[in-house]
Amino acid sequence: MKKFINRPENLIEEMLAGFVIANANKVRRLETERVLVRKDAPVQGKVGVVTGGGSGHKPAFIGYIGKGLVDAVAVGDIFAAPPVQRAYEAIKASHGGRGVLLCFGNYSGDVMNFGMAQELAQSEGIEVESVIVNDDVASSPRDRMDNRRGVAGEVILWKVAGAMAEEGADLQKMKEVGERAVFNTRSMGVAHTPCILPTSGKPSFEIGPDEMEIGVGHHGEPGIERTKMMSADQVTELLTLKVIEDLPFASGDEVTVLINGLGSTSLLEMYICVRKVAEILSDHNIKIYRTYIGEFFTSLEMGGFSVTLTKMDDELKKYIDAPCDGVHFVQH
Amino acid sequence: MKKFINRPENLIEEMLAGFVIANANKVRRLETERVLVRKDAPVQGKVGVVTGGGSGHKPAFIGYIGKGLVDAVAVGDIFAAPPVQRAYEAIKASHGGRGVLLCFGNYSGDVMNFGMAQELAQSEGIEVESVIVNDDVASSPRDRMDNRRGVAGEVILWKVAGAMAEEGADLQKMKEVGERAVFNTRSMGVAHTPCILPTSGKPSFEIGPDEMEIGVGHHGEPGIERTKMMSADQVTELLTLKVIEDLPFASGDEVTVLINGLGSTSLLEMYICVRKVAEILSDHNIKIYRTYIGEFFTSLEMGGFSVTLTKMDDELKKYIDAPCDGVHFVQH
Amino acid sequence: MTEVIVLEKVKSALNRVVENLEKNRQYLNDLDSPIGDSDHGESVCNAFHKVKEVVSDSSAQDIGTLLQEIGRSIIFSGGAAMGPLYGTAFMDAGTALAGKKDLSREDLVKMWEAFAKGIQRRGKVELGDKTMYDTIYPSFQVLKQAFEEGKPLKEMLQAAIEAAHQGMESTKDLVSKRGRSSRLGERSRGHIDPGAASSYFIVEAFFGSLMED
Amino acid sequence: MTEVIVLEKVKSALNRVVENLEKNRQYLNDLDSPIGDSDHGESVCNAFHKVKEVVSDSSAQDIGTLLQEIGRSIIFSGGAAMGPLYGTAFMDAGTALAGKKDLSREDLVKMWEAFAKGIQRRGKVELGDKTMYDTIYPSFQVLKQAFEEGKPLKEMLQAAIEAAHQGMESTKDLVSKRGRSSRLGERSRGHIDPGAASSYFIVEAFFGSLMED
Ligand SMILES: Nc1ncnc2c1ncn2[C@@H]1O[C@H](COP(=O)(O)OP(=O)(O)O)[C@@H](O)[C@H]1O
Ligand SMILES: Nc1ncnc2c1ncn2[C@@H]1O[C@H](COP(=O)(O)OP(=O)(O)O)[C@@H](O)[C@H]1O
Ligand SMILES: [Mg+2]
Ligand SMILES: [Mg+2]
Ligand SMILES: [Mg+2]
Ligand SMILES: [Mg+2]
Repeated sequence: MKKFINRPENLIEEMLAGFVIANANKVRRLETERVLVRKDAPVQGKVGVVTGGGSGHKPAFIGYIGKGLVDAVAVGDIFAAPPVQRAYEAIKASHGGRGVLLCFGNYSGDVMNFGMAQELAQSEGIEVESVIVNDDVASSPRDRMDNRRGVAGEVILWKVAGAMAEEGADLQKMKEVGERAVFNTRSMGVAHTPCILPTSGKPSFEIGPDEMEIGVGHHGEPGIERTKMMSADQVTELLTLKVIEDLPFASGDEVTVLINGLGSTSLLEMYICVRKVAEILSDHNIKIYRTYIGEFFTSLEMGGFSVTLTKMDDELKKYIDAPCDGVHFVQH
Repeated sequence: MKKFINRPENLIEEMLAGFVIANANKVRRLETERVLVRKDAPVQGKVGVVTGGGSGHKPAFIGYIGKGLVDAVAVGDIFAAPPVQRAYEAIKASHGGRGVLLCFGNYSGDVMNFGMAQELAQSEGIEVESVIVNDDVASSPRDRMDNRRGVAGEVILWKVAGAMAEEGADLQKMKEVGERAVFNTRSMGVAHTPCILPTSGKPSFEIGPDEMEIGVGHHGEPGIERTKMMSADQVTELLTLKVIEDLPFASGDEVTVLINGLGSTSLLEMYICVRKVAEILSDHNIKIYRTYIGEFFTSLEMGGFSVTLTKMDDELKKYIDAPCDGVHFVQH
Repeated sequence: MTEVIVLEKVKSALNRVVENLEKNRQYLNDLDSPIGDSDHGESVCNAFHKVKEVVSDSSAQDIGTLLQEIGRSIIFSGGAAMGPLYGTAFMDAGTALAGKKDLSREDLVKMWEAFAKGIQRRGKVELGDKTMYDTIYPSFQVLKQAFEEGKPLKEMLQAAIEAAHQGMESTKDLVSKRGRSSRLGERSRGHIDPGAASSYFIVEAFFGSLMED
Repeated sequence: MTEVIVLEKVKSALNRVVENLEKNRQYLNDLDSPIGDSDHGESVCNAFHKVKEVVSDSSAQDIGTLLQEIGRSIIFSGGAAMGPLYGTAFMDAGTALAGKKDLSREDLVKMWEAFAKGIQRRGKVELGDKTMYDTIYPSFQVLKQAFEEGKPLKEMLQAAIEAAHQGMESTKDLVSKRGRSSRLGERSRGHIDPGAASSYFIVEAFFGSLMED
């Protein structure tokens, strides 16, 4: 296994130690639990925004801690949802008197752990709501949307919820707009190379030298179909059309485009692909409002990328455009 | 070759098309040449900052276009310095009446092409100076520093020069401080996995399944030594000590640390490594002023990273701290 | 063999569970690769590693309290999907045995019923969903049946282990309805569910240990 | 074979150069891999692809002007290290032949001297530095010597091609002093320099074509 690590069992702790040192101006770690928070958390008079999940998705989740984004992150082991206690401490640490919004992906581990933490915090009188992200159109048919995985669309929710909280919105309003942001967001990914699990040294999935997995999850979960490698334009068209027809996005819509690298796919390739996304959107008379492109939610060093579209409205535009100052996500 | 591209010969043009679409709020392309500029270039009354080089290093070079950073980039083919005409057009397009500073890496191709472009522009009455980056300590001994490669340290120069230009500094002052920033900056990298050249489908270098190359250049040039894979702490110590002893950085110094991923090394690994960098610096009584960590200057999807240290002084601190709004480098 | 199980016996059975999972760590990761995210072995082993500590540090005087402590440990610091599931199962099993210093054959059935129902309630899962429940629930049914037929403890346990094994094997042909693999539809068929496998290793070691004289 | 080279002959020789480089594109990339950045074949082929266009579009009436146009094309739109080097070489060769509508044996020597000196002046390079100059300069020396010895054109060209080949081969044992490979020290030994190789393919095709009747 070609990785720069020390002992696998110390992986997360060493990574967090480095993270806190490198970003001491923006984050701190709770003393009692593996929870990272905004340096000035809890910010009084603001709704707290909490997220978390398994590790291995950097810059997600902890790279989104910061002003206008996330207040606290419960950090799990590699690809393992954080346990209840940790999620609960994240809630407490971000509660500045106006409640807490949990924003996380739709995985049974996260749903159960965050769900139990939410109940616990509520039983102590903290107002807590959840918005669960399920943007991966490849992970279930449209009529079973509640079973879909959350993928890069989580970034859109953090951006919107973080901006709303910063502006002083209340919890119920944040839940409402957050859920709309999620509903308006659809994604689909592709991968041709697995990541290597640092704990076991094994690949997250097996794949042939000329194959790719369409609709892959960002833990390497199988998607819809195993195919031969295609050209950038072919793959992009396949993903983009599936995403468009899902909401469906329609003529006259304005969208935010997020092209997310899964780990080792170069920005050069992603720019080739975003060119095709733009072409297809233009053919559908869908207007691009804003484009994000880069590594926002990876699967260690997996090779592949995903396409996310969010249908914008005036409210969402305002929050997408708001400045933010996260560790790995900064916007003027 | 597992890459999302179309025809290799259209690679750069398609990538640039995507880049301009995705970042239309910040950049535009010159009509006549393969040069990308800040949308509002030339900014009158400000020194122009120009860079460029071969493609395949994204976010470098074009990702650094923006306020407080670079005004124009001459875009070369994969790993090939841009030709004279292109460099010359970049100079002209960024000249807002107060001259132009060329900031590029120390490679004979870049030196010759930018050098001839500089002469050409000067012959037309434009004031042009160059600062050439040679931060890679592995690429020549200390007494042949003028033969060293420029690597991730270029980012530091762009940040400093860009901030100075924005502030209204004059060309001579920018050259002086820029050269100091370069002199104060030392880097060294390591790689365990080559990138695949999209033109030929071949790896940039051959390497065994348990080997790594110490001191690698960011086009896959051999470094100092081929060794067996080491632990994160061992590699980091090796790189950091070589960098420290080169300037040398000394007790009481304050440094900016830049940990640069070369393409497919995960942020998780880099955070493990930065933890060790901090430990070593602390042992040497060297204080960390600021840390940058991420992919700043890649070699397509090469696996590896580099450590860069810049010795700070009050002036450099001011310019490192200044806000900037580049395409892929934003700071509040 | 006596027909009554004492606290110490439960403790050593729990330690055997931890060892058995540890032994199968990589196998569980591997099962979780084609239809999941390759972490199941890591997650159960990390959580049950702490179980070992609870067992050795616990001052619990009765089996119910001990199992509750274990459940709390897994819930609060286990993580992943398996954390809330196994945690709730142990917690509910402990609650069903409140105050018990030793277990009769009947207590054992009660315990395992609560364990199975804990998974069901936390996971909102049914038989045939291709989860750990497909291992646990049949093992409870068989345990109960053997008890009702008046079988001795050893035979009850042996039958439950066999049922758990069959239950685990049964997941291979199922299409998943719960958890991460539920998104794969037909593609989930042909693979044993990792949770069903870890559950089998739990049953195998726990009941196997209780069987020993 | 006539001892005078006309414009059309130069044009077809230049086209042959382009073809020869094209044929060796991947080989040149491969040579540039162990001691460079793997792009040399791409860079020379892209630049010389445009040379072909210049040759076919040029309205130049003399060889000097044609070579200057080619030099300008390579300098201004070639890029990489090879662009300024080959560009300057062609430019200087053209300048040395200003106004010439055909080339005598002596003109050929002048042309090649200017070509070699163009590389030297642009690259600040010396013999033995392990660069293209190690191919070009010996080929010039031998060409000149053959001229001074009164050898016929064909023999001059043949000798120059052989010298270029030897020059290219000589770079294998050298330690690089210029360009990207100069950072490798002893590790640069054992590999033919990619620029020395592309220069050989230029000489081979250019002089080889001029030799044909
Ligand atoms: N809702 C559920 N009910 C019962 N068991 C479930 C449920 N969701 C998941 N599981 C079980 O959990 C196992 C996966 O556990 P684990 O790998 O820890 O979680 P994750 O899928 O979050 O990585 C599955 O194999 C399945 O047996
Ligand atoms: N200063 C120099 N003088 C002469 N030749 C040089 C010089 N620098 C580089 N070269 C030649 O250029 C070749 C490399 O060309 P190329 O691959 O286009 O450039 P780069 O190294 O920028 O990728 C080398 O093999 C060498 O022959
Ligand atoms: Mg998991
Ligand atoms: Mg090059
Ligand atoms: Mg799992
Ligand atoms: Mg080269």
